[in-house]
Amino acid sequence: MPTKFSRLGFEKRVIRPDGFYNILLNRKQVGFNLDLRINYYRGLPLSCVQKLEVEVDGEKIPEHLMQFQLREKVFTISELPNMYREYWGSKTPAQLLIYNYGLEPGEHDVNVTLEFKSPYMDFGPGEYGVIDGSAEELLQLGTAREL
Amino acid sequence: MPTKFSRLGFEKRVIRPDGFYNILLNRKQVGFNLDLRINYYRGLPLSCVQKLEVEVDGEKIPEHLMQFQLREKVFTISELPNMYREYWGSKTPAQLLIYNYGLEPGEHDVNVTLEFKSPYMDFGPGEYGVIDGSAEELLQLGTAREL
Amino acid sequence: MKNNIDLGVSLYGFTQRYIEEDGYNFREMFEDLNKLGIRKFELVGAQMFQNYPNPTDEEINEVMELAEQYDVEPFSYGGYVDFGKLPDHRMNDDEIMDQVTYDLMTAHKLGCKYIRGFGIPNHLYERVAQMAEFYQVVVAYEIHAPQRPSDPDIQELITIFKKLQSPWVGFVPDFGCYIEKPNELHIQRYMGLGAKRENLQYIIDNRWNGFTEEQMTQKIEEMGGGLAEQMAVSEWFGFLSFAPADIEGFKTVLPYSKYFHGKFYHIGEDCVETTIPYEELLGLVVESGFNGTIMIEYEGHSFYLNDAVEQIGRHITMEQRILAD
Amino acid sequence: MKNNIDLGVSLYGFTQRYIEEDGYNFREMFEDLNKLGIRKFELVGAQMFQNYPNPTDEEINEVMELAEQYDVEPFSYGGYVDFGKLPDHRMNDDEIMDQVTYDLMTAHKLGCKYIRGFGIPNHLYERVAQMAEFYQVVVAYEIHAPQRPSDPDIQELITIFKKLQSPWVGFVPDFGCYIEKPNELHIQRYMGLGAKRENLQYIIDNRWNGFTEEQMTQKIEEMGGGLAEQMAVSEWFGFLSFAPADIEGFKTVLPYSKYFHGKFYHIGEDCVETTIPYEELLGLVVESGFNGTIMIEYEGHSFYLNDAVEQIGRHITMEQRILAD
Ligand SMILES: [Mn+2]
Ligand SMILES: [Mn+2]
Repeated sequence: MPTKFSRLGFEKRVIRPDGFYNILLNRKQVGFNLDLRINYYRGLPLSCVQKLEVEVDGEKIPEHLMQFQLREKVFTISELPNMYREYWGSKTPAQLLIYNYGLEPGEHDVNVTLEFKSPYMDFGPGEYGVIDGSAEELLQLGTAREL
Repeated sequence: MPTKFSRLGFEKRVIRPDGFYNILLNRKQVGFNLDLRINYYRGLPLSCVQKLEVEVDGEKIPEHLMQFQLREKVFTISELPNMYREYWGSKTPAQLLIYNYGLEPGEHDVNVTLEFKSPYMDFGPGEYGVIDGSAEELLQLGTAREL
Repeated sequence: MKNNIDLGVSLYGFTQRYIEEDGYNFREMFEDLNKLGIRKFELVGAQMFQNYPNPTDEEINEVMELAEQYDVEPFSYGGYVDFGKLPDHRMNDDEIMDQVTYDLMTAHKLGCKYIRGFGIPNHLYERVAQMAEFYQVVVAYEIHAPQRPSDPDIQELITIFKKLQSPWVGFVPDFGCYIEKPNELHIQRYMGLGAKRENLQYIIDNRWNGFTEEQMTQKIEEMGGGLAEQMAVSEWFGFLSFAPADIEGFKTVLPYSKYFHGKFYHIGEDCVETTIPYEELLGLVVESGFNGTIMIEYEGHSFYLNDAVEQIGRHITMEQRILAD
Repeated sequence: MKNNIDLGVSLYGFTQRYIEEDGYNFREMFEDLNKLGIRKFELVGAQMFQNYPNPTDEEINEVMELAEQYDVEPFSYGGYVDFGKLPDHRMNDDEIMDQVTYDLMTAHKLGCKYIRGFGIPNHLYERVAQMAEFYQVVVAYEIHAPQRPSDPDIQELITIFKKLQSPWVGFVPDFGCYIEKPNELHIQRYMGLGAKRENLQYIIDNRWNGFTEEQMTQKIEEMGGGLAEQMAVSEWFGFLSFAPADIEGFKTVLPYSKYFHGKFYHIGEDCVETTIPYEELLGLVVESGFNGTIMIEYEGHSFYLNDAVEQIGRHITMEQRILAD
């Protein structure tokens, strides 16, 4: 049997400094943005996201402060399991918008827990392979941008 | 209390001759296309479609022969109730692709039963207003097109 | 005008041509605004964006570019919470907040200063106020028929607004709440369906004389009324209700009113509105010290007469006359 | 070559650069095909379309325009049935048919003559054959490791194909089924993780001497093996399994084979494949009278050596040498 958990070697893509910056609305800082990419060889239906959590400098972000944006649609984290007709492509960054009034300038320890089910690897009824797409990086906060 | 069923006066938009033609694949006739529009003052989440049936010349089309296309995504009829993040805009025709090897040239009696729930008119738990978007027309079959 | 009140037009008033004609779009509506001499407009997202609640950048850009070209201004955004769209449950608080945020995002992109709120429960206005402040867009609860400002839930909202002291939430009173009698066109429509004028007049005269909907239906049957009269009863006791205007209630919501929906169904050549007490209502608005916009909302497309520009023009004449006094 | 067999390259072989580099896209892959002197390619939709299973017209057009510009040809489309993507149940037959139809639509738009089928149960091939005929695209079941052609479900499919007599369904045998021993790079990877070569060699030599996975894990622990050896056992008894090639099985699927996946992981400078019996397999393909394409599928990106063009080049040299004999 293949192992049920798999993890590919593209974890450097998951979070990057060029997708990490404070967001402004009418020049007021309201939160920060974190781009997310998939650590896998292919894209996945958005419904495959089973777990998505973010810690910054050891502090967990409450789920209700997060919006998940894929192209021009915005989702709550909890509705992602229903989104089987939205596709998170292998080259498409998703944006996590986090309304926490933003982060201090400088370097931050960003820790993303991101787990997907593999939609075609079955290990019995309702049991699918799990892809670990987590990543942790020390990232320099970029220049703030208007949302 | 407002009446639970409503029907607006735009039923001439629902089916039109310019959206009714046989479809070809590699020049072989495989079915026909029927454009559908909403008879309402606004668009609706696709999940509001509660009933969609088509009869041509008195004969009902089996559901498994139909595909529902909205912009560049294609759906089965039975999955429409889950598609709450797809929006059927007030000016956007949807395409019904019907793989029945096509229709004879000439005029056909096309009868579409199309019922939506109104996503913001509630009449108690789980009960919503119903919009009757049905239409029946004698339509001239247009020139066949490659899919 | 002696005051700081101006007029806008909701594109919703152009519903008939917008829905019926493939070629009647933002450009044509803005041309109509130009004809009417109106700059500010309201846009109902669920009606005019083909990708609601998250319109594409392309859709937003089209509006912005044409608005600039025709020198018109997105003033308010007609929002919705489609709380019944989920397959398995009514939206919970977080899901509703999410919808509100989508509308705030869109209003922000359009440069609208106001959202016409719909479907947001009272207890969420505290969270709404915070999100509205983030986006710097006011979310205004629409008081719409058959609601009346004296209703307990509206009065409760006043208490909430008092407590919140936030400039980012408030009301948009719709003048359709103050319809005092049915429009002549409605009467004629029922007559066209076979109703007798005297029966209809009886319903009108006795609408508030203690009849329930069931009692009135029975009474009108006894008087020889048929299906057409029954429809009239159903609609006039329902979403086309009318009543002596709730003027005292109106006064209580004025301090929290951000803008107004100048709703109307039909107006004659003489430019006199016969069903809604516009003189009295606008007088109170001016008296309250309101500086802002009456967003004219023509709803006569329900008669399919294709007369929006003419009708809105007459209504503008009327409002300007009243406000100039 | 003396026969009518030609070579294509699956873009899947370029996975590492495609995933790691923002700027490595269809243009760059087609440039690499040009360098390799290859025209026909396979495209895995779930990997390279950002809107799968319904890629946008823009995505399709980009491939078509670049393919014309670089004179390369979409030959086969790598399909999937993501049967586990629904929130509440595994896809039923109708839902699976729908996915197959999406891939047929896309393959048709790309002008591909073949689909690599995946996840389609045997009993649906009759319906698949009809839809495939509509779209005039062949749907070929991929026989992929750890499956072997002698497996009962593959043999059942042969019976079904015999009965259907349809030219629109068949097989695409993947040569990865015939790996007879692990690649030296795999061995080195486990050694890098701390495994001893003699322990790994023991597992290899005794893989088919009656050990279950559990027994081998225990045995290797007794020999002093640690986590690295355990991983090797898990993978070599799993999706990196190897075994004496199922040549007899391979013969039975040849009459229904539409094209082949020329899978490989690594090939040395001498251009000799040491783990898969290509000479024997290609000999049988030629003998069967096959006229068509071997679609080369490099999978060595799993070693992250960024050497796809070099590796595929060596493999082409090998195949050409064998097929020229
Ligand atoms: Mn209104
Ligand atoms: Mn393969």
